Amino acid sequence: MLIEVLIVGVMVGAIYSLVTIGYSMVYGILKLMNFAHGDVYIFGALLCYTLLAQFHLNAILAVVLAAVAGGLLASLVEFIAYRRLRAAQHRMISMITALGAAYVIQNSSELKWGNQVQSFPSLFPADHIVIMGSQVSVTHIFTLIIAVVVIVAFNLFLKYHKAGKAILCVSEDIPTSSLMGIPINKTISVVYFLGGVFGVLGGVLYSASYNAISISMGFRGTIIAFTAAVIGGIGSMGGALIGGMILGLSENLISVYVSSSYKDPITFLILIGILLIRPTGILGRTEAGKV
Amino acid sequence: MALLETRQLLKHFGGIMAVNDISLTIGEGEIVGMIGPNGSGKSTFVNLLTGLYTPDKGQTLFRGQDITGMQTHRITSIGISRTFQNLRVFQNVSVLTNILIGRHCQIDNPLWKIFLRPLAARKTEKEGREKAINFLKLANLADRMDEMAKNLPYGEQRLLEICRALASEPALLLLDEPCAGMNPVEMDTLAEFVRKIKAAGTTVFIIEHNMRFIMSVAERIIVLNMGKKFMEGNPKEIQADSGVQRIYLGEEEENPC
Amino acid sequence: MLKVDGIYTQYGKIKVLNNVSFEISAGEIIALIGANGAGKSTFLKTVSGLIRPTQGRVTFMDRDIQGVAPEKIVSAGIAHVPEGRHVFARQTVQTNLEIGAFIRSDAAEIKKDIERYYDIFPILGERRNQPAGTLSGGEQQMLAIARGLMARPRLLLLDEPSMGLAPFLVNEIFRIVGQLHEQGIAIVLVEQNVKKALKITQRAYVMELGQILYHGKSSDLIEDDRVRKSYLGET
Amino acid sequence: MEKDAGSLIQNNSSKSAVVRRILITGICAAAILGLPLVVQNTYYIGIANFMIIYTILCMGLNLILGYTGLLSLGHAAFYGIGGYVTAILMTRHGFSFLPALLISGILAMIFGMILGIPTRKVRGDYFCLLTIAFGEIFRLVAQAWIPFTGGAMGIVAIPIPKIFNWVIRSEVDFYYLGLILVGFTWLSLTLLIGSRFGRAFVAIREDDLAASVMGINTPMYKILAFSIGSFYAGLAGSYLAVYQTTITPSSFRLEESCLMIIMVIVGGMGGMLAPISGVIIMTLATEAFRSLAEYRMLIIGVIMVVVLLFRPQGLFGTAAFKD
Repeated sequence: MLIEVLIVGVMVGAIYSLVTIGYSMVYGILKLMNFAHGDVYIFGALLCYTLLAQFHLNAILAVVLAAVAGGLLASLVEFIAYRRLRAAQHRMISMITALGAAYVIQNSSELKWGNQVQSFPSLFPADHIVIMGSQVSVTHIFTLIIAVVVIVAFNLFLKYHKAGKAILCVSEDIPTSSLMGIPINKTISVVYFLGGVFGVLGGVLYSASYNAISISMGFRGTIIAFTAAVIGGIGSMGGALIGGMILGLSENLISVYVSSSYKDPITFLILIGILLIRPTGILGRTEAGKV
Repeated sequence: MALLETRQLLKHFGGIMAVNDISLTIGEGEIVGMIGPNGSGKSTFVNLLTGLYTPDKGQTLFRGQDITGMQTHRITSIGISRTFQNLRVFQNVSVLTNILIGRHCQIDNPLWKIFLRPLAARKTEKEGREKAINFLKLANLADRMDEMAKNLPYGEQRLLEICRALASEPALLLLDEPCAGMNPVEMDTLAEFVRKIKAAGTTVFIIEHNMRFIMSVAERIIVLNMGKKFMEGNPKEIQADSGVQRIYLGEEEENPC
Repeated sequence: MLKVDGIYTQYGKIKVLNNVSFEISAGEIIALIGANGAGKSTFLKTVSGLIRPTQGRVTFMDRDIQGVAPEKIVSAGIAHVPEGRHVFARQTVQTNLEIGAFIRSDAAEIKKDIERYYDIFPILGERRNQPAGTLSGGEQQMLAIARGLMARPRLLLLDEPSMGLAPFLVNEIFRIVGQLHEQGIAIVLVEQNVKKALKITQRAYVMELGQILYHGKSSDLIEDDRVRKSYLGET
Repeated sequence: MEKDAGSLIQNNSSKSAVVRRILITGICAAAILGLPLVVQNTYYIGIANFMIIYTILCMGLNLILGYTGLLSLGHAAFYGIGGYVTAILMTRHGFSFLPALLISGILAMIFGMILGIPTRKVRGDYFCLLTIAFGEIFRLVAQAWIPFTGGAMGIVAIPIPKIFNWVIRSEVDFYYLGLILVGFTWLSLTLLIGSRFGRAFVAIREDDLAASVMGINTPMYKILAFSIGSFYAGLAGSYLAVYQTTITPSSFRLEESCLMIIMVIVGGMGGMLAPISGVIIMTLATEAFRSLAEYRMLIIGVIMVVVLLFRPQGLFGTAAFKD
């Protein structure tokens, strides 16, 4: 029992990490709470659902198409709702436009797909294997592997590719990055795009492993990304991983051993606790203000 | 007794000693200036005095009372008021309201009184308002009191900020680079205003980059360099000192160490 | 090479630059001096595109560049080493240098350049895999200069390279600046160490309250009492 | 049109202006009081009653957001606390309406005080996140704690309120009850805003640091603004409970908090009466699209983005956000 819970927890944690990475990156660069993140991810996942269930597309093709669409939507949101506000405006304004954007996406998705829970087709064979005496579904194993591979690949990209390095530099210091010749607006669009892609991947994996999808998962996705990012230290890649894992594991343990209806309130409580006790997160750095 | 005294004040950020062992006194009724190149610790020093930073070591005494580590709003309420290097006037309220906010500690209206004795509270407000207008008259801003602060020209906003600090009726006024961004004409107005403040009995402590201004206004000047007190003296002595020239103009000779 | 013609710049309501004109030819080294708050850094930022001037023209190699985005100005050949160094503290020394060459795509040459700067600044070579934030102030300054040079600029804008450094490092930095000049890069040097700056430059502009007060040969200005006055006030 | 907190105690306007002002106020007051005499259709009175609820909510939120500059996305939770407290007190403990109303307000205020404490430590955007988390916890707990809150079905059959001999039963009765609450809210807030407290709030919004240098104990004042604003939300919730006779968690979703925020912003932050215009505009806008109920959040979302992009100071307000 425990082994199974832990494996599912790690899998959910890996998905959460994937969703958090994009969120955290955006925050790292623009210091903007991107409320639309979860709605982009659920939009992509629903799109993938339609492609699979209605058009019977090849699974890989459907996932790629949905991820690209989610990425484009994310960069579109940035272009319309945030870019104008970036220069010398109060952070709160972009927070509210972000919320507005979230509602627009959520509501439009709802008009298309309704607010019912729909059954998401399986992407992997419904087999089980036995690990240390527990039955573990192959779906969970595959999901975990995919999430880990994507995360590792992205980290390698950031570390070794020129464009990845540029993203890291922009997230540290925008004006100086522009002095290096890095095109700032383009980089930010790319970051949003990648955030959307990873979000959709996470959404698809999550829906596929539970065989269910509904619009209400969008807002939850945003909150999960927030919380995981804050736990690990917002803006930090390693932090996104740790935060996602902590959240995925604790959520599954709570559902199994306490009650699934308290799993979300407890997630929020963790968020409040972290914000009060260590607002910079576990791996976060404190930013020194100057008077 | 000195009005303000610091004893071996020390503050570091990471490995950088921003303020390193500064002891000084400011006497009642003086105009004291503080100069030093960029990064010499002047602003940090003022922030230590007003409680925005807490010193790592040392003490600040105000009228003999230890105020080290006291919260900013408490320090203001016992009589130290300040302005900021980068103008911090409340932009979206009227000029008069700026002054009234400055008089926050002087208007004695507790919360219960506002709800339970509204008329009495209103009377206190009115008196506060009249006093506030008097402060504006000091800086010739009284006829613009209903204007939004952001609509004033830059130089007047700087005067308004000083007025606002004065409105709390401080014993000691700290001006952090009051000339920044001003043109020569505005500086002359400012110099005159500072002398007026002193004549009215307020002690003034000024941090400033602009030498012409500080030399013409301050009676005594303290020079900081790399977080330490380098020297202190009257403007003539400071200008003539070869050490100060070296700080500002650099070394001519190659110095192996 | 660079010609600045009557620019005005302001931050909100504060007028920082007031009709500033300036000129530098290829290979020249010029000091820009003046008391704090005179507008020197703002001037450099206006040239490198971080701030837009409200009026006036900036031409570089016969091309108008006022109001052009900073990333394009780098490609045109101007590198700006900002005041306070601004190295990317979380990235390694190596990455900082690679990012300095962002506009270039000649991988082999970039590698060579990096090695060259490791030769010039051996301490950077030793620490190539350390995050730049762990370097000392002087090392960060060297890194910032090397990073600026990685773009192979024709004009280098150096803002207060000696600030906050110990005296022996100041000498080191000045020696390096001199070397760069000998390699044919045009340099605008903003410096608080006036005497040293005047020693290694050919010409100098003196700023006060957002204006150029006068300019002339550096060797003449060293003895000029006006310079002393603008720093220490009138006696 | 440019007004600020200080000018509320205006006394040097000319005689004729004062007369005109009294006249306009009188006409408005008469129109509002006489509305039920002219409009007989209870459906419209019902809409007016919801406007009244949002007016109380938004006036309280305006103190928090417009005057003090704290972005709270948990206002619906305080509204809900008021609703549940009244529902529980009246259905299970035999309280009459007035004490239940008062206790609802006070409990909401106490929760506001507790949630306000972190404002001293936490940055603006994190604080916003805290309020979201608080609001969601409130709603989820209300949904999950069935024995106490009735779960998703909520609490039903809340008794008809009575104030002394006045039985409040019809839409029109509730209309006047609402007006009394709005009047109380407006009067008490006007007194507060016109005082040094109101100025302290504005100072914090404009520049936290400069405010503390003016001798303002900024953390304490933020908690004060937050808890007082929540008090009014508690009153509004209490009113909602007796008006609807049922209370369910779905009335207190994050969307409600967003709607209140957008009402305050559309109206223009930082003016006493400005939120009312936001309430009217937003209620009418969503009411006009009632047949397209599923578009409601879409419309609200679009308005949020458009207003903030093009007129962040609101349609009628002056207090723009400041960093």
